[in-house]
Amino acid sequence: MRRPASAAAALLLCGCTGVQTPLDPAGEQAASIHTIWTLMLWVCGFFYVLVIAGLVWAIWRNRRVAGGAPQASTHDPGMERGLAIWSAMIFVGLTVLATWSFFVDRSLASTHEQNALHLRVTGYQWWWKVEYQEGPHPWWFETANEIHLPVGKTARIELESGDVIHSFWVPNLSGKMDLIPGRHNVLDVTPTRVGVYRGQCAEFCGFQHAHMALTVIVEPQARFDAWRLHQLQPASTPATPDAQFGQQVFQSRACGMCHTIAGTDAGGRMAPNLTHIASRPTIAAGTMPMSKGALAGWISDPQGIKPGSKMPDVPLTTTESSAVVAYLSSLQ
Amino acid sequence: MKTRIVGDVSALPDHEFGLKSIVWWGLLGFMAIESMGFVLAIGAYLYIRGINDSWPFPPDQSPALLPGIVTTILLLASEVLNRWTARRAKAYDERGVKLGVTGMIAAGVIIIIARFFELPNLHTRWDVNAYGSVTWLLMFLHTLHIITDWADTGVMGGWLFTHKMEPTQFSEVYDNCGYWTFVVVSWLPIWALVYLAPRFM
Amino acid sequence: MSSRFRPAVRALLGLVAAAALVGACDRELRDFGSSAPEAGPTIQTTSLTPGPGGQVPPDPRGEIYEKSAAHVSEGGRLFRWYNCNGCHSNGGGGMGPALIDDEWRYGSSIEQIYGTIAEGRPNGMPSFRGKATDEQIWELAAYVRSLGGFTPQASSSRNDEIRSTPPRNQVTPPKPSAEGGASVQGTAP
Amino acid sequence: MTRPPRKPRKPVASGAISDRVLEPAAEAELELTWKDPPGFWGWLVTTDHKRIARRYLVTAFLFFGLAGLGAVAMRLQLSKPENTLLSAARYNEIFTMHGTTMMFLFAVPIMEAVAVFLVPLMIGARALAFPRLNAFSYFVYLAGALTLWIGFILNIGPDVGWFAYTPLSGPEYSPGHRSDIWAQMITFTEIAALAVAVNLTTTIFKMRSPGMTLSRVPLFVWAMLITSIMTILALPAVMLASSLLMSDRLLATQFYNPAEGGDHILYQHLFWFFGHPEVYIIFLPGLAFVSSITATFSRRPVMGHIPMVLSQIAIGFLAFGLWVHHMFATGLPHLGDSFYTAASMAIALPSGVQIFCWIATLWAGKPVWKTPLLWVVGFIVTFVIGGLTGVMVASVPLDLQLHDTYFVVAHFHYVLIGGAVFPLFGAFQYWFPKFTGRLLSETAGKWQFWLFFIGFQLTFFPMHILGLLGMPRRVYTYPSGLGWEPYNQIATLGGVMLFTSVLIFVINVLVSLRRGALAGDNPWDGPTLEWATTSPPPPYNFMLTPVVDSREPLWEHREELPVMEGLSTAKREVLTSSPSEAEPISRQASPEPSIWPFLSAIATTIVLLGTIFSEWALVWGALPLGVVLTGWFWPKRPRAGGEAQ
Repeated sequence: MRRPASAAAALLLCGCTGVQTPLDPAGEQAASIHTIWTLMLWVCGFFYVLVIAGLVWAIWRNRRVAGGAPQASTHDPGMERGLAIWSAMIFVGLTVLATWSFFVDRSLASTHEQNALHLRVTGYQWWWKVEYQEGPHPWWFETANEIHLPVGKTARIELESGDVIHSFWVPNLSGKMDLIPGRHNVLDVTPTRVGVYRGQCAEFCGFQHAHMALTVIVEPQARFDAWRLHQLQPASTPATPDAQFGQQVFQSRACGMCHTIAGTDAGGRMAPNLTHIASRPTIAAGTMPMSKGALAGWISDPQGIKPGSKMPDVPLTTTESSAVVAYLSSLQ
Repeated sequence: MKTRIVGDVSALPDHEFGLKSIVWWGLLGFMAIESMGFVLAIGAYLYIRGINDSWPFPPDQSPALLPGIVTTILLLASEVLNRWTARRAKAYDERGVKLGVTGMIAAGVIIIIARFFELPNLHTRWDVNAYGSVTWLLMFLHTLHIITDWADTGVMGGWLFTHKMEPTQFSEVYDNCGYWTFVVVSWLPIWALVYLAPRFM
Repeated sequence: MSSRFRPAVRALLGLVAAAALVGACDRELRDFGSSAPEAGPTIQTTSLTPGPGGQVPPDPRGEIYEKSAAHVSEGGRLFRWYNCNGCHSNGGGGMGPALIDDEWRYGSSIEQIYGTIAEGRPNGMPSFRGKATDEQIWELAAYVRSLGGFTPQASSSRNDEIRSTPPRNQVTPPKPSAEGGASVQGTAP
Repeated sequence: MTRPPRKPRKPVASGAISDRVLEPAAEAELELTWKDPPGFWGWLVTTDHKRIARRYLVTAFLFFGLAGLGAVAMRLQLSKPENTLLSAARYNEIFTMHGTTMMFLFAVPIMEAVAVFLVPLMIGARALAFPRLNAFSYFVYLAGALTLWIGFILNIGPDVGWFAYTPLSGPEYSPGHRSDIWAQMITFTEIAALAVAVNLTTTIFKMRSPGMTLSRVPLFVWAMLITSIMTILALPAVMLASSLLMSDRLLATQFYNPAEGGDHILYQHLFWFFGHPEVYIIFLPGLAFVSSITATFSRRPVMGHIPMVLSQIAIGFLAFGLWVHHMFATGLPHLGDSFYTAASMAIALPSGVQIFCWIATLWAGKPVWKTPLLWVVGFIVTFVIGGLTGVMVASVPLDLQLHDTYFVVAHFHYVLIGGAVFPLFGAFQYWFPKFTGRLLSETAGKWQFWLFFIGFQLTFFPMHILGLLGMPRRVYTYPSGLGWEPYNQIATLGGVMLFTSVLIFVINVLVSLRRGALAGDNPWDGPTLEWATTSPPPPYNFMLTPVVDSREPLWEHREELPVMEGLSTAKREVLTSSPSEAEPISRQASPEPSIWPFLSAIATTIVLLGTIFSEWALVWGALPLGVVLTGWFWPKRPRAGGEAQ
């Protein structure tokens, strides 16, 4: 029998760990949802086994009788009793599941954390703008495609969209929530375990829906604070001549029209903020891991790597291109 | 398969009215579809009303009441004639049916003209904002029904006067009257929404 | 019974073949990156005085961009991103001239509009050469052409934003007197 | 239950008991009356529900094949990470075409096609209530299908998903006419589906054989009746949603523009108010096939006729109360969501009751393991998994994790393929002799079944795991290193098996059409009236109107069937009866073959295609439409003055 084998494989997976799976919860919300999953798996599995057992029994029982003249419809009290018991079982099963689901749902809705960390995540085709809105305005800062969260503290994430509908989903931490133009959604996330998790857009949003990921880094409070202080700094001034030339190119060519690098003339608001790009784990919304080579590839051929992306092919000479790479990779 | 004859249906009539006629059931089906369309459009209206704070917007431009009231009265008046025609049809009264259908065609023309006085008095356009869009949606749907049923009656009037009347035709006239009643009845909630909701909701 | 289907199959194949003959629809093509030949004839863009200026040679890229709904639509996005609205206000005009009327001080051909965007014009129109990529400028020019009613809109109606001007499909720009030419009326503010 | 049929309202002569049928002359006259003109002209003008249903079946199956090819292409693309077989744009078009075609061009039409063929036969009628409307439906459906696929071939096909959410499908983010083609295809297919639904509803209510009271209506016909009523109530919603989308795109209306007071969620409400009942519209007919097959091959009526009917009605009601479970992640108020959780889970109850009844029938009967019954077992094994995962995704919190992942893809393929396509292949095997007069090969059928069954599980079971490992839907590629590769590879392998299985079916059909064993009237000894006539049935279905006094008329009367005479043989006439007791009421004329339905479909096509490009098409297109509709309804009776036709 293949079926139990597959079921066993599925069960085995529950023990697996991963950076993008609801089966390995690292947040309060994901953990309480995981309890429903476990309950569901057992209850539904039980019913499935019952159905298959009944089917096998029915087939086995009649293995030697086949065909013949049709029987008349019979009134079978045993069958009626069976149907009544079966319906009652389904009813009880559903009631248990619906009640459990209701209470988990309530618990997800009622995180009234007083000193939650405030974030605003805005979805764009095809990247995530992340704004930390803690304390007075000068203490706000912006990054892209990465979220750092202190472990054990609830983060209240406001979700908005800059163009079409996206969906914010970091399965290890919590369920998904849509980002809808003209609407304002809020998702509470309470990470409980230090680690790096991956999230991905979960609502079809156009060509590059597949390449719209983000990284969530859950870290101890102290490290988070240090990261935040660093993010508040403007970009470091380029030290090498190569990087300095890169900065010039960046500002004089098309780059600065869309990208911001705090502390420089580049102030475009339509594309990811690159102030500390070199400190991020990935580029192009999780398309590639951060490295000099990846940056060079991305700058020279964005439409080859992520066709349809809003990043244009900017005609740069090899020197210009490598200077820009040197500059960007100095932006720790 | 062998058969055994147990009865004969040749004595049955070859047409029936209302519930007993197939065409009436078909019309009922299409009316159900159209009612569903109206219900959903009304739902859309209330939904858009619900998510907006003010109604209408811009707030001082409610539709003028008078043209709407005129059309409503005309529609209700036409319904009297319509019911009379239906009764004449059921009585196989050829003269009465011809008179009634002619009257209904004329009534349709008057109502369509009245409707075109309504539209500019809505004081909004479909492309101004969602209020305008959904108001025009309701008006468009209903006007479409008036026009199609009027055209239908027109064609019927055409063959009433050119072709010989047979009993089945009375049944068809009767069914068409039922459809006009639907057009009239469906107007009332739409009228209330388009004209009263901006004032009182 | 299969013979009864034969006419249906034949009719179907016929229809498909007929449709295929209509040919590919340029308008819906979406090529990312380099859809147009990189190097076309260089655009001469030195006319700094109002008026059609010297005849700008037609550029094959212009047509490609103009005909593609995807490029026109991208042009519209860039129009907002680069804050062209700030002066041209959705094409209705403000600090900068209106783009939905039939006044074209520097010519209305796509090559001329390209030149205007790339080089800038006196009295406020900045130069975007270098600031925007070549492709982006072409897309912007294609969008501006569609605003002016020379070519179809990317989609016929509205944007998902507050309606500040009449919807584009409600504005019927007077047909320009001559393609590529311009009726010079009024003076620059 | 051997109550004699009630006497018709008008007294009729109770015929002498005899085994005489019609006089040969009368039979020839009947044949002549209901005959279509020959050749291609006959193909265009026919109003025979069986011919139209057959072409519906072939067309819908063709699109099943095309959408299946799309699925194979997608599976190949996903067989390895960062694959470049398909571009992002092409992949998006293909998954849009796959979903749209499967839902609108295959699933709904093919179920309706089976119903259009069988319902009049099962209730002992000569024709559908509105034969011309039926012809019109087919042509409009065909035009819609061609619009979509020709668009795709010309590279102007839609690429916004089968659900076409705004704003992605709206004027700002979908330049060109791709979304318009999608929206107008909806209008085409929904007009067709609605017309068929009205046709079937009227036929079932008004044209049942004398004595076929509601309590004697076969389960198959019940399911089709409920499906048709659901269609009437659900489909206007999607037509409204897509028409408002078109008008946003074409007329600059602001329905889906939050900046001007509109809302994107309105689109989702309208779409899913249709979209969820749609699922039941697709698989209730599947359940109908299962009931028919189970009864015949278990050699006994389905256990619990009344619980079965009540369950189907309950499903029909509940289906309209749970559309919001597609929108849990949009951030609607939580309390309301919980209601939809309860409603969604509640649907497991009537479904469970039906599963119980089928298994009980197998248990109490003497099952004959012909291929159709294998499909039923495959259906139970597969569909129940889909139902149970349905309970899982009905839970708001769990759905927040599973929504829009491959888990959901697995879920609804288990429901739709398990609940509709398995029974459908069973139905093909079962009714093929009635459709064509010949039997399908059993051997090829069993090969097809096992390949399909194993291929299906291989394709879709791993998708549950993929979803749980965090793989979202509608991605054209995925990075390596997330543990998704092996499951995707298994799924691709299974997809190829599925395709092979369908290929075997096609070959089986083509070969059996020529060389299959001749079937005779009732090859399986089935209980319902469609088996009482020849295979394939004559254009007039039954020489004499059957009279029904039980749910299984052919099992009740194994020697000779009671019938009534008196319908005209000289002109096309059908018998109408009362809606619940099926007492004969009148003999109504049934229309002759006509070209007007075809011309009306052409005129409708002109209007609908015209509106993709200009709103004024609605105005100028009304003219040809008005002309053909007038032609359609213009009477053929004698002129007022003369007697001549």
